[in-house]
Amino acid sequence: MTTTSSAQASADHRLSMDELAAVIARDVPAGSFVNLGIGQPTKIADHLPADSGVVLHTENGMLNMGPKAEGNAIDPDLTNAGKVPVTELPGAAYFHHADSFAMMRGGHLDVCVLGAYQVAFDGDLANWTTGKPDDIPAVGGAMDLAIGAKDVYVMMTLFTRSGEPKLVPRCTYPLTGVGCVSRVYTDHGVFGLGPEGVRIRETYGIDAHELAQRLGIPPAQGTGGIHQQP
Amino acid sequence: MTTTSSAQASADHRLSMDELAAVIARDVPAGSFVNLGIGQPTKIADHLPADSGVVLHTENGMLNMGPKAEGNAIDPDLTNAGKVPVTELPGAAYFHHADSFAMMRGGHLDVCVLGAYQVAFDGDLANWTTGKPDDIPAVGGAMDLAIGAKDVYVMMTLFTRSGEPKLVPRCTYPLTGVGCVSRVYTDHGVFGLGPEGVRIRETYGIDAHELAQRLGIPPAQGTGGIHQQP
Amino acid sequence: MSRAEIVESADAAVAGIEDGSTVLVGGFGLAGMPFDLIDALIRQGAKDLTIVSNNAGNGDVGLAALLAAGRVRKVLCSFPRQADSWVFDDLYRAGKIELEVVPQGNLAERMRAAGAGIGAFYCPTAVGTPLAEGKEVREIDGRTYLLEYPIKGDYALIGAHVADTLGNLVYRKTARNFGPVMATAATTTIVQVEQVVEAGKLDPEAVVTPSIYVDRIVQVTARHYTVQGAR
Amino acid sequence: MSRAEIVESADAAVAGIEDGSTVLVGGFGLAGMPFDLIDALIRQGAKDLTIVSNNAGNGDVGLAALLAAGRVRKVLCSFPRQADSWVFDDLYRAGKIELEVVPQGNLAERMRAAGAGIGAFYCPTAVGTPLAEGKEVREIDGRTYLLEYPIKGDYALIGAHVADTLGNLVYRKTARNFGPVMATAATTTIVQVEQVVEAGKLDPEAVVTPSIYVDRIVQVTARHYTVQGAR
Repeated sequence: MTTTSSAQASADHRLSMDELAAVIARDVPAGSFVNLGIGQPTKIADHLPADSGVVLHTENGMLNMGPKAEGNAIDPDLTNAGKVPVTELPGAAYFHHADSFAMMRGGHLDVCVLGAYQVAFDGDLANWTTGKPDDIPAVGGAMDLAIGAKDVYVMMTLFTRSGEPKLVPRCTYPLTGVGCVSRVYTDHGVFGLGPEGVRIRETYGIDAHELAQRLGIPPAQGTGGIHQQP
Repeated sequence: MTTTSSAQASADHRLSMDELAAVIARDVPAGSFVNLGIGQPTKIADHLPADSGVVLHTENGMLNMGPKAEGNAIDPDLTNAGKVPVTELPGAAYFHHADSFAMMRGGHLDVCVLGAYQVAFDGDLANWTTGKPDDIPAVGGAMDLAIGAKDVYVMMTLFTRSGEPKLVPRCTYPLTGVGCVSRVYTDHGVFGLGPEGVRIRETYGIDAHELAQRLGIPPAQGTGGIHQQP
Repeated sequence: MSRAEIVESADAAVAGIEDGSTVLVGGFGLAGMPFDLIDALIRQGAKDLTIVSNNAGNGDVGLAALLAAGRVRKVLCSFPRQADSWVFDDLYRAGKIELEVVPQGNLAERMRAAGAGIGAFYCPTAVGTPLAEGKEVREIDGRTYLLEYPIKGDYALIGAHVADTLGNLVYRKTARNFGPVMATAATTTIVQVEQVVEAGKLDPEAVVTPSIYVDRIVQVTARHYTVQGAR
Repeated sequence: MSRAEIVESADAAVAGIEDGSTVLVGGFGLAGMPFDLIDALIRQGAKDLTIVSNNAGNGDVGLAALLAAGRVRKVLCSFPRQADSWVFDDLYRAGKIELEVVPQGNLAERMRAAGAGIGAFYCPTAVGTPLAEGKEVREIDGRTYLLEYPIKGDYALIGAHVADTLGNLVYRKTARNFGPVMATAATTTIVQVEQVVEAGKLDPEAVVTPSIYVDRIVQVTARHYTVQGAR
């Protein structure tokens, strides 16, 4: 198994979350409607080109959300889904929660980027609870987002602190959505998920062969078997 | 069988539709939210006292509709459900069709007044089609209104031109709604409908005894048997 | 990508509508009807269309003109028969057009469901009536409901009052009617407006249709008609 | 009758709320939370309440204060656990409060269904997850859905920006969140606003909650807080 020709680029080092945010920002189609999940994915906004025309949605009821508010611009009535004060861009629109989630559930968003505990090779997503007995369950809009965009990307570190892969043959954490993730962006590489399985698109500081092996991606998936059927 | 004591008033003549509209206007609770059906029921608005505080709903997307527009006030973008140009009162609100019918279906209107071909003693309503083969079926909002107000009143002549009663033991025309009418206002009298059956509330130019007989209202319904159980 | 496109003409706006499409057409009677888009659709030539609209045309303009041009196979609407619906009436009586009558609120709610990703819903309207025939019935908490399915459009043609350059829309009075719902329920939403303004000129609190639902916008001079014989 | 009543104090606004009521409480975190109504409800003393709200309280104000006062038996919400949800966390870990977690969009849509007279609806959210347990599953057009039922409130306590004397409401920015939906879903809707204006002063095109949904209004000076530890 060698580096697949489907890998578009690579870096000689594992990416920081900021660098990864820039990679994702590059892949967000110009002019698309995008929801950036709470936490790391919000960083992506900082890397979108000024002329990208990307319109950000926040599920608490707004389109064309602007950057985080600072100083005097802080308005407690204007926050993102993480409850951080944000700003409004020209052409913004406000709507109530039922309308906001109708927009998501109806498949009108182009892209949504979420964090995750685990993603399975078949696109299953686990990102809402560890399922531990002392973990107070809290789902928020995670399940709505998981099924509510044309493309769901995940942004995460590829391995846990103890070195366990988070892109796995089958999720062991409770699921957020079934078969919903189409792409996984990690510090070690980018993966496309689809009916044919996992496809390594880029790698960072590791070669695709080693990466496939560490993750247990079947040879028929991570390699040439895929890009022969474009 | 004699005139029931539940009859609140009576007139010595059969009422005109305009007089009937005034009777209904008197019964519409002050401050209530009301939808007046296309045709005769729209006349009721002319008889509401200026200080009634009644707010009129039109199902094509407006609350606090004003009177019919005349002359320069005609705006093709502002019509009632009968597509007649109307006006807007201070405190009006516009909304789209899904919101307007959610308002109706959700039971938020206090009263709706509809015309009818037939009403059954148990409150069944027939007002949308004669069911004749050459009749192009057209329901509009009739079925939504029939099930969409806390109280559904019917305003109609009590008899057809050929003298057939329109308040009947059982509708022969296709139904608009089941058991939905609570009161029937006619040129010959006003009837309350409920689980106990028909109750004659007022008569106009005919006595209650004769009216009950012409309509075939069972004695246990039209008479004292009812008002003994308030 | 999905950003709304502002086009130069109504003809450009309706380009590519395929034969056999399901087209949601806004308006309640003639209020809010997208006359210029419909005229362009007649010129464009798409046929065998299924039209979803509250009425089936009034007088000889708008939807009535599309029907008269013989492009419509089927109409889903709540109220075809009106004092001035002679075009539809003749086609229907001649057996040249199919009709599915849907209660007005169900028409709106079924399109809302399509736009909101709801698979089906239990609705109390029409229970016990001829329009309940063939529908699944369920009792919930002592009340009877019918199961209603979404109505999705390939295209929506709607009229609005003002658009901004991003595609946000506001409407005018009761001409709002089905526009906002249809915009959510179609794959491609095409809007004619009286005015296009810069993004930032519309009050974000008063936007009725957010830009995400709008695909193509054309600015035209408004034409207004009233329904003949309305009562 | 059903015309909205403008009352003199938050205490008058919450009068009569019974023990055991289901109360819908607006706000997303602290944005849009009706602080004065909640404080009045604490003074009023109703207990054994079921609260439906997006969160389960932040810091020590608003809903958190109601929880701390021991008046809440159960919370239906999407996201109880936050950096500053210490009041709820302690009650929950001590077994002193029940929790039903509902995905945020389902919370909104189930209340919308209650307000819109929909008996139940098929929703794709949460399919295949632990939150699907016990729910009816149906495949429609190749997609899997869960059957979701309405959430109806006895009361809704919401915050809005301006009301007119008829009861029409407008909101401010993302403080709008659940207010408009909750107003439709409760038997009695109680609203605190920053300002009451004469009927006719609000733009009828920009009214978000029409007066029909509003029962009691009180004007109070707005208090604003931000969520601690938001990220």
